Amino acid sequence: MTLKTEPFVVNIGPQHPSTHGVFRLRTTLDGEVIVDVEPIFGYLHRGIEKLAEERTYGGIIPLTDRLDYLASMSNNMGYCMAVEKLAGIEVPERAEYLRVILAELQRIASHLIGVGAFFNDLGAMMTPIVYMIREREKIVDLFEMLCGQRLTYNFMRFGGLSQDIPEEFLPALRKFLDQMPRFIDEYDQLLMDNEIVLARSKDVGVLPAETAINISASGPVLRGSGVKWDIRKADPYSVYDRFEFDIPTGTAGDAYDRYRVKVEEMRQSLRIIEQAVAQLPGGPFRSKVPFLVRPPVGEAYAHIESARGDLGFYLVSDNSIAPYRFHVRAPSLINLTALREMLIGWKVADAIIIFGSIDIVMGEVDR
Amino acid sequence: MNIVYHGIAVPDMKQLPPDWPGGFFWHWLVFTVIIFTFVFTLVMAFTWVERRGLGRMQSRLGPNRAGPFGILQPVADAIKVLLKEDIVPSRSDRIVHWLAPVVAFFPALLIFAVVPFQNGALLADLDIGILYVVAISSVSTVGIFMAGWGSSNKFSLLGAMRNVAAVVSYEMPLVLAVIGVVLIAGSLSMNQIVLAQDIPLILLQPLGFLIVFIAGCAEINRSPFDLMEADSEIVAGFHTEYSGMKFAMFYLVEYAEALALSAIIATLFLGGWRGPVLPPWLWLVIKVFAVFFLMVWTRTTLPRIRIDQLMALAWKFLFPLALINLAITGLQVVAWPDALPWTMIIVNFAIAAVLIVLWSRLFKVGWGRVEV
Amino acid sequence: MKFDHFGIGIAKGMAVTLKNLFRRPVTVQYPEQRLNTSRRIRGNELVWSKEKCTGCATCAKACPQGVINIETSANPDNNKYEVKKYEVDTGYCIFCALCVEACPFNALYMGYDYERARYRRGELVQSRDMMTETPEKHVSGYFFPDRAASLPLQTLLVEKITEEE
Amino acid sequence: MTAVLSPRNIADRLEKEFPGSIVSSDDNSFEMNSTFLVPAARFLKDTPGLDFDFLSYITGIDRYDHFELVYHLVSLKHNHSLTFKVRCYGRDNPSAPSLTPVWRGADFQEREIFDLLGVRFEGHPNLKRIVLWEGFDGHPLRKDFLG
Repeated sequence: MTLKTEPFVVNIGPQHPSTHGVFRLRTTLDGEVIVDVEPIFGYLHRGIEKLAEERTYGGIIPLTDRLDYLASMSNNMGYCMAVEKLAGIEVPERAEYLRVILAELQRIASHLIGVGAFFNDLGAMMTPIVYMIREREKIVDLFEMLCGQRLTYNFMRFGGLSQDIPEEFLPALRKFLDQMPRFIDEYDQLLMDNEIVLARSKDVGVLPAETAINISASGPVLRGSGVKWDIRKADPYSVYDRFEFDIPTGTAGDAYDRYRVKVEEMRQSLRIIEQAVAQLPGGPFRSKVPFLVRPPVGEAYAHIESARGDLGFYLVSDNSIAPYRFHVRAPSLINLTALREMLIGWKVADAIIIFGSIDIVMGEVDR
Repeated sequence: MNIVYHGIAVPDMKQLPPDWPGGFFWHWLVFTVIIFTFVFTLVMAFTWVERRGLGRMQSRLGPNRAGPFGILQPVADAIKVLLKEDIVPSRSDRIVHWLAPVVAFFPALLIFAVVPFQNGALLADLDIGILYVVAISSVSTVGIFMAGWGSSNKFSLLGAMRNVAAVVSYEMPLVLAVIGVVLIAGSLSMNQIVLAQDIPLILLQPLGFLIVFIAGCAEINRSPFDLMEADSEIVAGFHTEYSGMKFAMFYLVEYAEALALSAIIATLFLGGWRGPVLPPWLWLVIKVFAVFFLMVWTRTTLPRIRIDQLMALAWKFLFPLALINLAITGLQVVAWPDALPWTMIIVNFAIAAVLIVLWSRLFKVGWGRVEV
Repeated sequence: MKFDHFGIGIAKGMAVTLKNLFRRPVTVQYPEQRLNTSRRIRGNELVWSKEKCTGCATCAKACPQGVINIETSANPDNNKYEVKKYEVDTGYCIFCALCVEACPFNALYMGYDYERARYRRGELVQSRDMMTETPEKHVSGYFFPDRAASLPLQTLLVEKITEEE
Repeated sequence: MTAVLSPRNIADRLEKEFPGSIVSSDDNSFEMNSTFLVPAARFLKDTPGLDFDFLSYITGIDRYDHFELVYHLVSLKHNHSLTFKVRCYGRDNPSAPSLTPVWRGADFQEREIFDLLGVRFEGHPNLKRIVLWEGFDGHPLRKDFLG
């Protein structure tokens, strides 16, 4: 006898504990199994690309903070690089090193939240995320020391940084660098070999390498699928070509690999920061840039490896004080392209963790 | 007249005064009041212990505002939740929605009728005590399914269906593991099981303890088996649509069930009220808290498992192990009734370890996808 | 045959949580315990120096949100602008401090205070008098390293988890 | 470093392969005739030596008299990149062929351009508004859009 079943539609989101913001998955379920998914975005659409067209180049920096609000420093850096490319602004060496240090700290902070939220989705009763927020707090403290805020840093400027680092920054960073590896080991002890974590996330939500490339995935999602592609190595910007670091990759492209890639990236980021602090030169932290930048007519595209992937800024200038067009290549949005086929066939519980393993930030998806 | 087992003299319960402390109705009244007080106080203590313990394990403090060390937090929570507006979804099945918390609540309370607080001090010394526990504890599921159905919410329904599946599956290994204890103690009566434990039965039945703990956690939906209210997946599961007083009832059920499981495990495996120096009831409370701490600890550490993995754990791991455990226990009781307890302890621990390691071969990853 | 996954990972994880049970908690009991904020804190108010301001309105031009409302009138006696109205709606302000950086005369500072929650939106508008620099008003060291040096050092979680009361 | 391939060379090769496909080319990018977009994209993706397997981004610019679509391609295999542009004319119903069948990464980006600029992508499997709701009037990123 076969049971007659009837699929039913469940809206996961927009208000749901695990949608990392306001996101809606319109799922069709057959019992617990997902038959069809339609991702629905736009609940956090603020029209940043349009707003930017009516602001001065400098006034857009605070807007970029609000794209990927877990990695504001990276966003600042990407945007400033695009404007510097467009207007031909030189960046002093000290500023480049400091930018690298900040971007890598930001990557650690963002991955901590990404991994923590992933385990929250796994149902780990807040424990991993609380531990990880504890360590992120130390990074946020360092950022607060630099720029006075804890989330929307607005710290980088065209041709450098807004201010030089205070003298108490480097000792505090030193302490953090000494402590952090121990804590990463502790997370691994807590989570890496846990049988439930393995059973839940290994071979779940597999994204094959060919599909990952075809959907233009980037960041940990692409590297988790085993593609060794990192903008820091492939297209080195700033002073990344002077540091030694590895690109961690996964093998299977499952949720577990994406988690492992993030943890290994934290270790590599610590390595980069160690080297950057050792090589940190003196000199000016900012070059002379006029109050209102007027880049020549033209266009420029600069991209960086942010915590979520290949974050690009495309600017078109018409020689006025505001950009003619400001486009963000948002890795979070593009990484979601294969969500549907990754989810179909899995159960509701898996859908949540697959979605969590992609690690998106709605501020960037919807802009 | 004493029953002798494993060299332990067990007094025959029939000689104890049957109606302490007086006539039947006095006995009934006193113990009803005691049970209500015990359950409500310990449920409050449990919520406090759970939140503080969880907090401290997560580098936080936990609630610490109401009263010293936040001890009055459960009271404050109770007042808040009782004063809240009761919201009933417009398309719900009102009667079912209203009845569900009541149906879920009373079985949890009824279990305590057979939990002995000290020798002979229990509401009803049933000869079939443990059978009664097993029978009555599953009735809560009906209430939970009523809640899931009656709220007319898809998340609630999913949660309720998960719960029914879990309870039906886990009843099997739970009962089989409990029978091992019954075999050793030679009685189904809770009081007699306690009296039979000159050494706590956890030492003689390590595998049985593990199975009862896991299966019990799954039945009462404690983490890592809290699928029915998996907050990251189905929001709050069956009580998504409940608020105010009715939600408080479910909250109470959750902790009363945890208390009941802790009390049963303490009685069956940890020697119940028995212990030196301290008064017996205090020993019971201490043991109950010890078991509950274990639950809080696993809840802090472990992520949630998936519904099909939950089923697989019950049928592929716990059920065969419980059967084997039962067979071995039966063999031991029949073949070597007078063997030295310490040799039996070592043998039983070794058997448990070997079985668990053998069954770990069944662990595999990446299954569960369905072609659609 | 390799035997793993028999619960060793779970046991390792349990050890970590137990270890954390005996660690000091990291949370701070905010109203009673306070941490020192950054010396460069961009607190949610602006402080304005009446003497230094020339009324050039560079701050208003730099503001990406357009919340700085400045009205000046020319004073023919000393050939200077007189600031008639200086108003910041901190309800719309995003505290990016671009105005502080833009001010060519160092007449604008970020405040050190971060507890300015109000019950009504209207009360968030900072008028000229509320913003004027006074000795009692703490000024953040944002963009002014010499001012920052006089402020207390920031409490860092890296250095100490929590402070004893 | 990701090598930027000379747009002129690529444009010449494309012109040879698909006569009439190139409108103009300069040092930064070349402009393609939109009718040849899909075959040219397949050519760029599948030709050995080019192997543009990664569509980095697509964006649209409102130039008043036409919409300019910018495509940025990267080859992960050879680590080189290429930018090209396509114009689509008309303000009422501008359209361009969809590249989603070639690179699925174009899916959400084309939907976004359709949503915000109103360029219709022919052949897109699911061309719906992505960030704004169905029935929203107008396309906000157009220069003449008044909120």
